Amino acid sequence: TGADGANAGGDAAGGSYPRAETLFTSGTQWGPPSNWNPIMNWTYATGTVGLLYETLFLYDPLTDEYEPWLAENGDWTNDTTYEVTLREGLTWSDGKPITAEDVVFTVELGKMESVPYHNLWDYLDSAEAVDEHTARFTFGEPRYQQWANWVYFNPIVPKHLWEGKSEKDVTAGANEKPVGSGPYKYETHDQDRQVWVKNDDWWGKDTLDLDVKPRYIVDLVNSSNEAALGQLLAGDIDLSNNFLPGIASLVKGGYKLQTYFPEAPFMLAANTTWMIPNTTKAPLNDAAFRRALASSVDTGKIVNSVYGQIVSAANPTGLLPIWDKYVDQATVDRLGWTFDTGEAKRLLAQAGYRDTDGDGLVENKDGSPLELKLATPSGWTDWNEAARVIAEGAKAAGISVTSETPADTVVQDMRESGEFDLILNNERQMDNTPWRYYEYIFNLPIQDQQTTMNFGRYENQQAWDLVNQLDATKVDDLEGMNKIISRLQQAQLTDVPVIPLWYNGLWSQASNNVWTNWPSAEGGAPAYVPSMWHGYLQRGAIKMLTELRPAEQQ
Amino acid sequence: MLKLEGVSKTYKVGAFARQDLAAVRDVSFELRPGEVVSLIGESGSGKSTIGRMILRLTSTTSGTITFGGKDIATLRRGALRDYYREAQGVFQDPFSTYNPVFKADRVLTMIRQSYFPDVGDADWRTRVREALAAVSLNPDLVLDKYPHQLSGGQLQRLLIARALLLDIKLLVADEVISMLDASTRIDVLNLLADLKERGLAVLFITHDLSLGNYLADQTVILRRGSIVERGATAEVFGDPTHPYTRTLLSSVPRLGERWTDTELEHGPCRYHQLHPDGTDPAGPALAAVGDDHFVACFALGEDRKCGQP
Amino acid sequence: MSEVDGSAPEPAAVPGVATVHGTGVRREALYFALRNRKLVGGLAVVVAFLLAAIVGPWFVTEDPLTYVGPPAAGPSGSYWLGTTTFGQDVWAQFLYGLRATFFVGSVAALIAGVIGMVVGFTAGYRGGLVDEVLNMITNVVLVLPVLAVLMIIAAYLEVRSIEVQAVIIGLFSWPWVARAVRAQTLSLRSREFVDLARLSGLPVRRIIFREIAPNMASYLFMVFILLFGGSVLFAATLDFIGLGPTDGISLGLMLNHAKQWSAMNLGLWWWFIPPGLGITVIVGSLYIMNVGLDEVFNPKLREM
Amino acid sequence: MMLKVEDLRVYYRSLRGDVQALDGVSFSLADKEIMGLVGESGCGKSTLGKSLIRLDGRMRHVGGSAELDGETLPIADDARMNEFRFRKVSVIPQYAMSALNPTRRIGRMVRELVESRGIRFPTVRAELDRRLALVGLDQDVLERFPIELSGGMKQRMVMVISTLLNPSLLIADEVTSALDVSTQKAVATALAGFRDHDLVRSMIVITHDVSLVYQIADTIMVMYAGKLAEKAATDVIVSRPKHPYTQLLISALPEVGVRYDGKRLVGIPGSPPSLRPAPTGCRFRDRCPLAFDKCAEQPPFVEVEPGHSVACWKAS
Amino acid sequence: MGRYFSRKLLIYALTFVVAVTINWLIPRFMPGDPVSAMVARAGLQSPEGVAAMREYYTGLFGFDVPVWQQYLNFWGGLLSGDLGVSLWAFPQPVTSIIMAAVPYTLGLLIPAILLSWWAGNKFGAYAARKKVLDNTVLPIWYVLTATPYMWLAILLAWALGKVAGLFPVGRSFSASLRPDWSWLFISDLISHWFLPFLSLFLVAFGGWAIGMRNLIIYELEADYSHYLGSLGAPSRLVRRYAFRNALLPQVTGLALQLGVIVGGAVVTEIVFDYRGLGYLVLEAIKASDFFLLQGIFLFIVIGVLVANFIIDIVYVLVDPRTRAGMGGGA
Ligand SMILES: Nc1ncnc2c1ncn2[C@@H]1O[C@H](COP(=O)(O)OP(=O)(O)OP(=O)(O)O)[C@@H](O)[C@H]1O
Ligand SMILES: Nc1ncnc2c1ncn2[C@@H]1O[C@H](COP(=O)(O)OP(=O)(O)OP(=O)(O)O)[C@@H](O)[C@H]1O
Ligand SMILES: [Mg+2]
Ligand SMILES: [Mg+2]
Repeated sequence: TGADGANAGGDAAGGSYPRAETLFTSGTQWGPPSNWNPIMNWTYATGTVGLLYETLFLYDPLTDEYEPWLAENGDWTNDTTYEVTLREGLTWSDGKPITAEDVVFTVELGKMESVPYHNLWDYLDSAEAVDEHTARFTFGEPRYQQWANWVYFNPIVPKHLWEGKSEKDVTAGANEKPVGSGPYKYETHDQDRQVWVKNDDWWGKDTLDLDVKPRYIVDLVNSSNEAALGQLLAGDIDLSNNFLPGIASLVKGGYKLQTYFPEAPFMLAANTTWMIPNTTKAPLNDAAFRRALASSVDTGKIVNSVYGQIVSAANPTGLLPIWDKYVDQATVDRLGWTFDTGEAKRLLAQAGYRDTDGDGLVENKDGSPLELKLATPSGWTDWNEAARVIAEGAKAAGISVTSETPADTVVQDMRESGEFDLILNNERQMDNTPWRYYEYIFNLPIQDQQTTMNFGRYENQQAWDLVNQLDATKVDDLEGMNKIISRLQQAQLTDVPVIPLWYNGLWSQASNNVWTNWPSAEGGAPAYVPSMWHGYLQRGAIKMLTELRPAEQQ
Repeated sequence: MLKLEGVSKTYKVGAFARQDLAAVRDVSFELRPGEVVSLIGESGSGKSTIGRMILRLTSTTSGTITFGGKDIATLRRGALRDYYREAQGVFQDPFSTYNPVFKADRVLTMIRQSYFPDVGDADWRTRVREALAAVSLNPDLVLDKYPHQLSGGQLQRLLIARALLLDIKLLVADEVISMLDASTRIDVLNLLADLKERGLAVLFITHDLSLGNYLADQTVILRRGSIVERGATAEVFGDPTHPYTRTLLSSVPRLGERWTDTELEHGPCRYHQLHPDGTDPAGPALAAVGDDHFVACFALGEDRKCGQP
Repeated sequence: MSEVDGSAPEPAAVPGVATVHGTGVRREALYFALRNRKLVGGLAVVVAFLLAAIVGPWFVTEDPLTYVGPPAAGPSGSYWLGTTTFGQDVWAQFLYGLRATFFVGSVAALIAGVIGMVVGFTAGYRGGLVDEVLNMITNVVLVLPVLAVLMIIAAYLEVRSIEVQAVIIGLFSWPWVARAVRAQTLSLRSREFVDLARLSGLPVRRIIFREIAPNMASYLFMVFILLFGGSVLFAATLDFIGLGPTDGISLGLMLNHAKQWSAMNLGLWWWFIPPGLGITVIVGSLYIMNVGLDEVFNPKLREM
Repeated sequence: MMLKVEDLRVYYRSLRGDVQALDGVSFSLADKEIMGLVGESGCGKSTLGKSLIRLDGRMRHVGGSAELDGETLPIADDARMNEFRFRKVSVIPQYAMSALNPTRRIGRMVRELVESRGIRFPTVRAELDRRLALVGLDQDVLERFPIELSGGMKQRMVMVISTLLNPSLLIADEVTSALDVSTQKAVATALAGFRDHDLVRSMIVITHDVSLVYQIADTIMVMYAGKLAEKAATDVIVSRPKHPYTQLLISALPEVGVRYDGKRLVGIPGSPPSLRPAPTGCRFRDRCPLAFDKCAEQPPFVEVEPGHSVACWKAS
Repeated sequence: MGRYFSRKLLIYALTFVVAVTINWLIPRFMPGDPVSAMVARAGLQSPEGVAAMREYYTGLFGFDVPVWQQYLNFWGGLLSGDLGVSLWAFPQPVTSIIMAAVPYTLGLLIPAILLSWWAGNKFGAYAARKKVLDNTVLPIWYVLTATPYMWLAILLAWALGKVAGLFPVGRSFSASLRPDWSWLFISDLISHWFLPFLSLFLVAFGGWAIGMRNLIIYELEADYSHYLGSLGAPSRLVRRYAFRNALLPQVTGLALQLGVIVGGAVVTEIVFDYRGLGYLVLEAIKASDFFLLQGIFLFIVIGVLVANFIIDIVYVLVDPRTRAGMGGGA
């Protein structure tokens, strides 16, 4: 486009990346790339895991299948022993071979308390390298679901380079000049970008017969979604994983843009947005009240007006569409709810909440004023707007809810310390198992600071036991899982510890200007998750890169 | 009644760098009831500063000013108000003495608010009429008017009337006539003379010697903050002793007498003629050269010759 | 003396400032004011906006944030300024926003004006040590980059209402007022009518407010206008970077929303042009009014 | 005859009609004459001075002419008048204290001024130094900024600048009124010295101080309310004034040695009339002790004796 | 003179101390605790892990010593150029992040300030000459100064960038370029720089032009102008003097306006996604990165103070009146 005449010359002129061989992405990195440490899985530079460091397996949520990656296969040799065999001919980018020692070393890093997967060692007894290609893990108390998650989520790091690192370096070090095993190597970075260059010696080329197409991947740091939209429209970005409001109208415009679905909801569902009531506070400690609140939310309005139809309303269970097979429809029909202000009013009245002062809003049972606050982080515009709609709906049903937008860190504090009435949260992504989902909802025991789960401080020992039971169920035992999950759904639908609202999209909009053959739901197109977000490359997105094709030159 | 003893004033000047400027140095004189003292000197010699110090509009740096035996520097709030009941001032520029936003007779109202809150309307009106009559102003012409609607002379007289309302004993008149036309001037001067007859003490500040002479019993000649000569008006004018006084006198433009006619004589000043060896630094600041006539010689103690001001 | 009626030009103490002289001048000022195109035009625009801000909201929806129309519709008969991506009525938001803008502008200007005047009068009239100290404080606040400070304060506050915003803007915009008022007071303080007031035994407060201040009335009025304009711009800036009120709507917030929801990329010009234009026209008219006033009060600038 | 002013009328535009500040003024000024122009405040002295060199924005030339050395001064035409300014007619303004550009060194300002009139500075440099010495200023004032000079020094500096090109006519407007007596004397003497040294041919000295102008002027012209009242040689005005206004004015001046208890002086009662518009007839009529019916008619300004003109029915 | 500068220096020093203290207070008074924020991000599940992380970050941010010592340490760090680590770009030091952004901000600000000042004064003086010109351009200038920076920026971005496609909008240089000193890169830099520069320039330009126009009118009415006029000096000279004298208050005005323009730069950068300090400000606020915010704030304060000080000195050097004033006397 005319706006970018400067880099029109795609030939390898001095300082520019050849446009036809470069993939520009955006939407993952919100600050400058600052570390390449795969252990710091919340801040590493986009692509550190997936492009550079690799996992033993890939897990494709769209097909619900594991694909061996570094591993050739992995098996439970008995109920408590797991053995993984690595492929032949794996090498680190410095030429050293990848061995079972590296795998064992990586797992043993978890013994450090501040490594995120430290809790692995709660149920793992030992890890040992049986031979160069085989590692064996012995579990005290097997948690099949968790382990299945671990093997595809966590990357293997090279022992020969990481051995001497202190705990600080492992959990907070920048790991500059990273050495990995993946299809890309670190090229350079700047405050506003991370550049990867193709690793021509990648083991996968021969072993998997796969080839990633872009020579360079430039991941751009964008401060705001609208900036990303501008660049996408200008053809400066090929893949934007930003939340771009209004994209629905642009997909049909002449911008050669594409989303996973050509029609609403356009995006795959990546996670569920819940409204979390603080179950330790009246009246939110009353399940009937929570249920009334749930019925008061006009999710349709949120989906259609706030999001312009790029999301879809959540099933009352909150289970993502990929988990449809776990939904117990009978239970949902019996216990579920839909938006119905009248029903909400009825539920309130039934539960004994009455409007005693005639302002149209109900009071607490003891007659004290009932005023709830719904906190969403300031600047999270879609949530702020959704919160406003929620408050509107609640008010219509007679519940006073006001939306407030403190700073992100404040919301964090609030939810960790439990000093809130209502918040929105979506911290569980599409995953290999709904166990992760229910762990989030029912996790016990309640701590003073709830850092990652069960922010609503909902206590239901029975449900938590079920969750643990689920964890200990083999991943291929669908029936066994379903039995437990059905009971969990029942618990969730009766007690409403969280109120699922809508499925946040796996925001992804691709431009066909330079690269084509993007993942899509349409027949013939590759069906992979189209996202560079943390954790998604190992969910199959890496294969998207092997399917890309350069656009026809005009 | 009013007594200045060794009064000095040092200003800090310069917007940023602080420098001392001695505007008044060691000035002493006295003012008795019914007496007019004229304070004469060139521009910047500290005349106004002295007047302002007497009225407590400016503080003194050293020395004391006593009024009726009381050191005025010690006066606070109520006492200060009482002082102003007896001592008042009128300033050079009648136009800037009135707040242009308000009517001119507001200066009278302010007096009433401060000093006569209890006086009834009718009573007050008669008092105002009396005071205006005393300065021969027609109340109908001056009351309820804005300052710019009145002439300088009217305004100046209104200010004097204001002072009269208070039944004052001391009036500091700082260049009250220099902004006025020749014809109006004389009316104001005559008015001051009448007040003096009524027993009022007036400190008459001017740089015009002929005007000082017209009115004053005593004359104080000031130069660069210090008194160079003082005494009974007749003596000072009749027998100017200090060369500076003589220069001043000779510079006064007089009708019927050209400047060139008076030639400045050289040689030692009269003070030095009388006290040829009067270089005694411990001696009094001003030496008597007549009954009621004192002089300071500025060449004293410096390697400057007399007669060269 | 002939009747002068202020025709002889008075040297102004500070450029841009003239003092008023009596009713004659007041009458004359009114005469010029009514004939000054800048003043009358500016005033007309400001008053029109003010009226729109006051009565406008009665004629539109009760809550300008509700979704009333089709999303992202251009200006039309039913939605004069079109709708936002959510289907909110931009015209309604504009009217409510105007209200907030006038509110923030006047409250902040009032606060800054009062602080600036108190500090300026005190420093100028008292002089000496008081002056030194106040001057020091003024200078310190003056060289602090206000936006940076306001950003920090705004970020610090959890609940930000329009009222709070107005107050914090007011609390940081006064130093130049203090300086200017001080300079004026210094020049007026040496005027003899102040001495006369002292000789009349008036207390300091009365001297400042009854003698000195009235002489600066026209100047203070202009200060207020400038403060108002500055505060509106400031508020818009804070709103724009997301440090504005956390509820309600203002013109700055409209711009903020328009930007956050990519109005520019989506081509929704009716969303981001009106609020900015509103601010510009109001503030611009105020400034033009200010020149007009300056010309009215200052004979040197008058067009004959 | 060096300056001849004929029926000059200059009005100020104002909201409520014109101020007839100069209303039919005719007089002449001889070669080498220093004329003192006196009168009450607001009688139009400055207006007369200004109208001979530069009308300000509000002044309107209504009628009349001025002729200098036989050449008509285009006083109503600002552009054409420029040629005469400084070279032929020059002025020492009332505001000499602030007449110098505060941010230029004086010497540089003078150079730029002179060069802007198309004269090479070196050609006047020597003359400049000579004149500085004449008024008692050091040469190094040229290196100073105006703020570094005292009022009297500035006054004299302006005097030097204004007369640098030897103008035929110099108008000095209230050059001494802000000064104290001793400085007044120095400045006034310097002024007379300029004429004596032939640096200016003739001069109009505007002041309200009759005794000062008596010291240096050859003739005195008295104005009253925008009209001429009397003009005569200095001594004549002081000792034998014919116009009742002049008489009252002179008699109201206190002299050194006169005391109120000895000889009580009296002022002129009343105040001058408004000039918007000016009253008909003799303008002094209301305050005049000699006024009679005829005074309802404006008396002409006529020569009653050689070199002595008066505008009063009683005098002619 | 020396006295003047020592007083000035005292004021600047005092301001600096106040600013630094406010600055130090930020992370201590702002809601949300940086340590918790970091820990929460790590998503640790085990309580021991959380405790270990907590301890680590508390030490890292220097919160493990008494408050007074934290304050002193802060000064120590400040004087040695150590402003701590950024949370937003953990674990990069704040100083290096700021230093990477500074060239862009200065590159915008310095030309915008100086050029607008110069051009505004020239045009203002020019317009003051002609009634017609004056009456037509003056309202335009007023509208310009009354324009909120960000709105003008949005308009320009939309009209010239988006609709007309003349200039790129967003970032400091094209994403596809590797920074080097090639012509390609520099021209790209300039094309990205132009619109933000223009919007800053225009708003400031209006203000200066108005100021100059008003001052010139006053100066032309000053006594010295009339005096020159009555000596027949051509209006060229009179105007030159008036211009020069009117420029002096404009120098002081520059000092007063500096803060406002810096504020304008912040929002302009945000609109254009220009990677200077303003952009960082927004990021730091959004990410509640107190340390970065602190650093930027300090940087701005120091910048403004230094600029003010320079202006103070320049002013004294160019205006003889202040110099005479400092020497005492009148
Ligand atoms: N407020 C002040 N601050 C600093 N210096 C002052 C102040 N007031 C007066 N001065 C200085 O003190 C000296 C004496 O001033 P003062 O006004 O008393 O003189 P004056 O004799 O009244 O002069 P004039 O005849 O001009 O009124 C002058 O040099 C003046 O500059
Ligand atoms: N700019 C003006 N606009 C309107 N009227 C003016 C203006 N300047 C002067 N006048 C009026 O013109 C008349 C003559 O003024 P002029 O300045 O000539 O008097 P003057 O004799 O010089 O007085 P002074 O001794 O006070 O300087 C006065 O009545 C005055 O009010
Ligand atoms: Mg004085
Ligand atoms: Mg005059």
